[in-house]
Amino acid sequence: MSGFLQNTFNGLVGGAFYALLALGLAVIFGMLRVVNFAHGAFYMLGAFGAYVLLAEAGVPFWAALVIMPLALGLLGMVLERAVIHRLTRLDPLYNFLLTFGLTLILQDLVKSRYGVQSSPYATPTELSGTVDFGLFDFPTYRVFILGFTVLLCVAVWWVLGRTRVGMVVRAATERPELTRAFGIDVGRWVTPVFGFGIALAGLAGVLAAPMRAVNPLMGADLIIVVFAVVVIGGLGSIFGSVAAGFGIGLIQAWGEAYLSDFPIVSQTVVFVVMAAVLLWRPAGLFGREEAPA
Amino acid sequence: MLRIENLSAWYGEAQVLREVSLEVAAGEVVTLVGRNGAGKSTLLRCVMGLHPGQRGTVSFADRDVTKLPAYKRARLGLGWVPDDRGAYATLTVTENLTLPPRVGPDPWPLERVYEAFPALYSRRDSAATMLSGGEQQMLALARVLRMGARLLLCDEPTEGLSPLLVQQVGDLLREAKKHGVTVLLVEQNLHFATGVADRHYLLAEGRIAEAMDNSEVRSRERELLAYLGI
Amino acid sequence: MAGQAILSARGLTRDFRGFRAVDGVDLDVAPETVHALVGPNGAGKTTLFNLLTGFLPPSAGRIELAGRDVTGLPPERVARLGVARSFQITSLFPQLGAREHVELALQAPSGLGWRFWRSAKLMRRYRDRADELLAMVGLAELAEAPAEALAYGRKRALELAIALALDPKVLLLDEPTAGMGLEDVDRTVDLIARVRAGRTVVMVEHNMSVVGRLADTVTVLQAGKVLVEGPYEQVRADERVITAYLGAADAAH
Amino acid sequence: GGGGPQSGGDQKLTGDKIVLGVLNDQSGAYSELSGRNSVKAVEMAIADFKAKYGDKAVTKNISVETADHQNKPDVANSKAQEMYDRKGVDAILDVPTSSAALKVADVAKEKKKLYFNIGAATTDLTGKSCNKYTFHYAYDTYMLAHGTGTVTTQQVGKNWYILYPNYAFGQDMEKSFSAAITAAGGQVVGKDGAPFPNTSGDYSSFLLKAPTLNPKPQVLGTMQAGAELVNVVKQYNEFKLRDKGVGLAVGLMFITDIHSLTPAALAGTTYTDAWYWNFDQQNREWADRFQKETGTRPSFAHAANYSAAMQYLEAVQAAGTDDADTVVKGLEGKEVNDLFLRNGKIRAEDHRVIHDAYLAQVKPQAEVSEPWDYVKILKTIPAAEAFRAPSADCKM
Amino acid sequence: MTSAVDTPAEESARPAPPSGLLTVARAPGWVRYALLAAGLVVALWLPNGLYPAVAVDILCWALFAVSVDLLLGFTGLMSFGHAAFWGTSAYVTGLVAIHAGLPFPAAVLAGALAAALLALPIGYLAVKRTGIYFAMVTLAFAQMVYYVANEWRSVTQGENGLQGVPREFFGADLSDDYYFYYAILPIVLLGLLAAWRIVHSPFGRVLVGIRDNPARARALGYPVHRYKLTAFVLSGFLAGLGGGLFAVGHRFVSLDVLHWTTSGKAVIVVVLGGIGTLWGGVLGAALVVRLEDWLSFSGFEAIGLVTGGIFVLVVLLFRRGIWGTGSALALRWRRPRRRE
Ligand SMILES: Nc1ncnc2c1ncn2[C@@H]1O[C@H](COP(=O)(O)OP(=O)(O)OP(=O)(O)O)[C@@H](O)[C@H]1O
Ligand SMILES: Nc1ncnc2c1ncn2[C@@H]1O[C@H](COP(=O)(O)OP(=O)(O)OP(=O)(O)O)[C@@H](O)[C@H]1O
Ligand SMILES: [Mg+2]
Ligand SMILES: [Mg+2]
Repeated sequence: MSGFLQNTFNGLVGGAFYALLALGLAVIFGMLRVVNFAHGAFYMLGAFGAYVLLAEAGVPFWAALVIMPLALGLLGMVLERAVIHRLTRLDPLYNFLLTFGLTLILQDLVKSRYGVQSSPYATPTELSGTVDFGLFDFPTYRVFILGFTVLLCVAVWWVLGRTRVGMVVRAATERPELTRAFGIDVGRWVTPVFGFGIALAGLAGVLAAPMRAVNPLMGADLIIVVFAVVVIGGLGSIFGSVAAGFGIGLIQAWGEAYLSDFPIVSQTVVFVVMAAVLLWRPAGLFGREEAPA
Repeated sequence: MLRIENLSAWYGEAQVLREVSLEVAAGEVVTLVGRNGAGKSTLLRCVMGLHPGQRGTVSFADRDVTKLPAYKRARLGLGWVPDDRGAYATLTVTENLTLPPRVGPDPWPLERVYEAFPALYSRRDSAATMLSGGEQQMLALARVLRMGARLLLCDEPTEGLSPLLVQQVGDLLREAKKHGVTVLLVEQNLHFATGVADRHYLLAEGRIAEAMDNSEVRSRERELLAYLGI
Repeated sequence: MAGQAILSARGLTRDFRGFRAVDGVDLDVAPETVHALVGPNGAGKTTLFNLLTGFLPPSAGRIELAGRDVTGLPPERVARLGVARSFQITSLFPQLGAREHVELALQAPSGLGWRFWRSAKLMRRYRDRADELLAMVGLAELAEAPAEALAYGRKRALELAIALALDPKVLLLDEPTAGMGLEDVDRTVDLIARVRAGRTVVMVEHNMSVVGRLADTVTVLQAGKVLVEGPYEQVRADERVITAYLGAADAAH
Repeated sequence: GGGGPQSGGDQKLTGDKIVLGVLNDQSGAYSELSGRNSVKAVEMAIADFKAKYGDKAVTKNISVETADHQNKPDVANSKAQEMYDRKGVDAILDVPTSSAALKVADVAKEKKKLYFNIGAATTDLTGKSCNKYTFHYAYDTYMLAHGTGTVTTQQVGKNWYILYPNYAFGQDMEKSFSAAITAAGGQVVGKDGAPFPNTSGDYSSFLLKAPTLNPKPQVLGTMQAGAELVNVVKQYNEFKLRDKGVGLAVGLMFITDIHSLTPAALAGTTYTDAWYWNFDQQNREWADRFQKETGTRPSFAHAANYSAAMQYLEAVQAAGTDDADTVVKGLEGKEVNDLFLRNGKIRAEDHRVIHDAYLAQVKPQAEVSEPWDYVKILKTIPAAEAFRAPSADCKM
Repeated sequence: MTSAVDTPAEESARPAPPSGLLTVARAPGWVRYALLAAGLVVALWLPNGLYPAVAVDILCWALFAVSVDLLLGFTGLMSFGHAAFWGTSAYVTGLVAIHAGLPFPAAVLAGALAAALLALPIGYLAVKRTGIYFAMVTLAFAQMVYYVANEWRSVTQGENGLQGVPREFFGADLSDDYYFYYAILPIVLLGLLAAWRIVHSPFGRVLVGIRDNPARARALGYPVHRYKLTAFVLSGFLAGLGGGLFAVGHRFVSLDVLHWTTSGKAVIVVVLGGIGTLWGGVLGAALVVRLEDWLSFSGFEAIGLVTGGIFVLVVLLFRRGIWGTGSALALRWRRPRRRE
């Protein structure tokens, strides 16, 4: 029993990363219709940034948790202004391709500066203990991740779904010209949202630094799983992405724990689920059938 | 209220407006008629500040707005009802209505909008592009009324509306006028136009060919219709 | 009449997330007639078209085409069975020329479209017929122009040519004259009057004069239900239709 | 060392020059273990060779060609062919990544040119894929498992839980480890193949399971490499397995991995090393030279590249020709001692180059006195023991 | 602008078609023949000017790129998982060649057929979506194929790769890449011809129609999903042809052929060459393969920086790609400027 609970807990923690990344993707897609291939690269930059801050300036984890998302958010905003924004009127595929190219560039930039070896990063001391849950104990850091992510997802969902901010940004993304004609300064809204999505990726990266290997390629394969996650949840659906993220995390953890003789299961389960969802509900579990592509 | 001087506009190398000058006084309803492709929609887009290739001056409420970006013009009280109705797929009907900020002295409260357009009320939580063609037309008009715009730029607001609704739109425009709203109306439907407007401009090949008042239009209806119908 | 109806619907219903756009509609279209569908905006006319042509699956109800159950068939199958439609909002292939549109339509029933190993020059066999159709709708000079360069009224005419190219038994036209200048409206009315021979036409139209000139039967929809059905003059005089749709001071523009 | 050219013919060298080719990963996961610094090491060997023989050298015209195979076997394939055919390369060195390594062995065989593999671990190079022109230097999965498995079982604990990445290398390592552990009187109480590649980067279900096994394992043997190893170790520490009495042994670790994880995270961990820069004075002197050239400390792959280049040049010098068959004959069965090869021998049967290996243990942070000095050597494993006996699969 | 009332589901918001389409077709006949002749001459000369192994790679990649363009340029579907077909064919070709000892063209054919077979279920699921969804779905399925090949070691040899794929051809000695190049050139030309034929067939016309307006095509009676699926399978076959030749060319197969970066590279090649131009893909293949070859000897470590950078530039500045830009310039040069 306690083993099952522990595995469940782990699944949720693993899922938290998917959820955070999927959330950022969903925010950007839902608001700007851009599928950001470079999301994994920004996740990597978040983790790497945390390392560089610590190693070269002695900035601790907590500060990095604030600084990196801000810095990356800013970078995201610059990017949006400089390039992404030029392509929003065209087929969304162009932005997909652009961010793909960007991924290669970002990976290589980090690689050529810091090499491919994983960089050291330790768990902050305040969180390095374990929490006793009676039946089992669990690393404090994982508990922190889970709580933090859930809170964040709820907050984002509320802001974008229930406040004027989300509405304006959706409008601005869908029809920038028209929206301008209604008295809204589009540039002022869209750019920060893109930055915000990137900041979420960076945040996930900082959170990952103490428990995952920090290296230039850490986001490369992950992002494809996250794509599958958002397709399952319904691209652009904030709630769907988050739910699918946690769900896939759980399934993978259970698969790993109870079907450990078949590693193929935990590797491909996300794609199998995706295929099933496509057959049964092409728009994703929580996507709207009418949602434009 | 609105003054346009020597306005020219291009799409790439093709010139569609040639030195157009016109004026709309406060509280007036003025229509712009012309064949398909005469440049009527382009003119409205120029006034709104949405057309990149333009020359000439546009002033609104005695203020030169030629250099202002579109969103600032809107904030001064310009309201646009685009020819494609401009419904947002990603926003619900209510969101479509509440999206623009209030800009004029007399913005309609939401309740009043829904009272005037009960069809919209019953669909208030649907995505706006799911509405029928006519419902989208109502939405576009309702939206600028809720903004409280002082000058409405209406691009064929009756296209695709049922006869009953056409009458209602006419009533709405007349009522807006009573409250001091100015309207520049693009219309194919002469019958409707003469019902609501004070004056008319005929746009042909990118120029103002004629300015007429209501009686003149009525007396020359056949001739005009034949002209407009190609 | 139900027995001979070429197109009929029984209890046709369609819900959108709890909103019922079409609500238990019974409809019988007699062969070789022009049947007009009118009604206030949002009454469900376009949705009904989408149901009849397979673009939307119905939530409930049954559709028969010449006695055959076609409920739930995908649009391409319905089209193959002889039902052609035009779209309320112009729907063309922006990069293809006008003639190419018609050729594609002419080719559709033949299965030639699957021949990926043959030359596209094969499609020349449709050229004469295509030019004929284009001439019919007044587009003879514009055969080469890409659709995106056509003016709005021309696009509507091309829509019509495409639908005719399918040589359908049943032709469904969604607001064929919307956005047309007066002369084009006349031309279109003439055209429909000409092509109706041997065909059944169902049309959605707000322009009552067009309805009056063409329709044998008029069905008035309101809030997804059939309000009144009958010949034009009778429907037009109906009290309920006047309050719901036409308005007191009938504007016969 | 051998003397000058045995027969004075000038045309004994093709084009009167020797070209060494370093084909390895210069941009990917292995670029730091070998990469461009391997090229530096080979250049150092050439310089040393020229210094040693001066005017007596077979030629002064010795150069290095290098290419990046990006860890892709297809790239390795074309680059290797191009090196042999167009760039006049006489011997290719390094080639990490097993699939690329095996592919290049094929090319060497076909082109009848020499190939010294250093970067790859697969025993197939000296097993079923062995050939006359291919030599396997440095290490292999057997060596890694044998040393660590035997000594750790004897000195740390008898009960093992093995976690391996489920692919050829990992499976190989698991088998070799299990064999070594059992032979040393230990017991494998559990083993699991983790997905490879493991995109989620999560190993917690395995790490949670370890302490609950019965009997409880005293050692967790992880066969993951590179970034995956880093993930395992980070999570090993997170779940506090050391505090729960489960020690850590690592199948394959490079000094750069320790640097990534910090000695603190790994203190006490045992693994087998092929060479250590701070082992003795000779190594240290060379490491200092290397650091001057490159700014960093050498990994064993760098030292092995140096050695392989040197041994090849010596063989050409001795033979007086770069004719591949002659050089191979000269190398086969040769016993050598140099910077890298201690008690080394180039086995004729399978072209395995055997040498002493070392059981290393990561020092506690407190004992780390200078950068990169992360381990102490617990035991030297004699060459004869360190490598497997020639395999019957190998038919030259 | 469009209302979902008329065109339900996502098809209403189809992406705008890529620009630059079919521009070359309007070039006069003699220009086209001259270009064709020039292309053939270059193809015949290539292994004399380039290292033959590189020339072989160019041929394989040309087929791969054209197969991707068939979908992207002419059906409006961007497959970001075409490595699945290229790679599957490579493995099947390799296995058939090793175990059945067939002449290599037969093995390649078997591989291409296997790829087409795999394209059937993947395509069936993928064509349910369009635009960016399609890209993500194909990407995910390709990744799944990758994992399966990775785990199925008894067949694929996993990480080590399938070694020793023979170049059997009735005993002829093709071990030299120079001769091998000429041996496969006819196959590649045949494949390219097939792609050209498909694009310029009645079927190709329907595809372009579907790309521009799927709802309209359905109303004409064209079963859109089945057309797309057919195009997908044909494209899978062509990709497989390239992949099979690639396997024989390198005489071995590794997991890299299935990796998503391979799919990405194929798209890069097409975009660089020019979407919807067909021959642009061939040009792009030649450039990218040559560039990579040069880079790996150049000592420049950041290959991704260069390829990524080129990619970003192309997407931002030359969306028509080399071929598209070239033909647009040529057309403009012929008719200088339209009068106002
Ligand atoms: N995006 C565009 N690119 C190029 N030409 C355009 C574009 N939009 C409009 N035009 C051309 O500009 C001219 C004026 O167009 P405009 O839309 O202003 O006409 P209109 O009077 O509103 O016509 P309608 O009655 O059909 O709405 C037309 O000839 C049209 O073909
Ligand atoms: N996909 C959809 N999702 C949700 N609601 C829809 C959808 N399609 C149509 N509706 C709703 O169904 C009702 C009927 O729409 P329909 O388009 O059939 O009207 P119509 O009679 O054609 O009107 P008009 O004359 O204005 O074109 C409208 O209220 C519309 O909002
Ligand atoms: Mg207009
Ligand atoms: Mg309608």
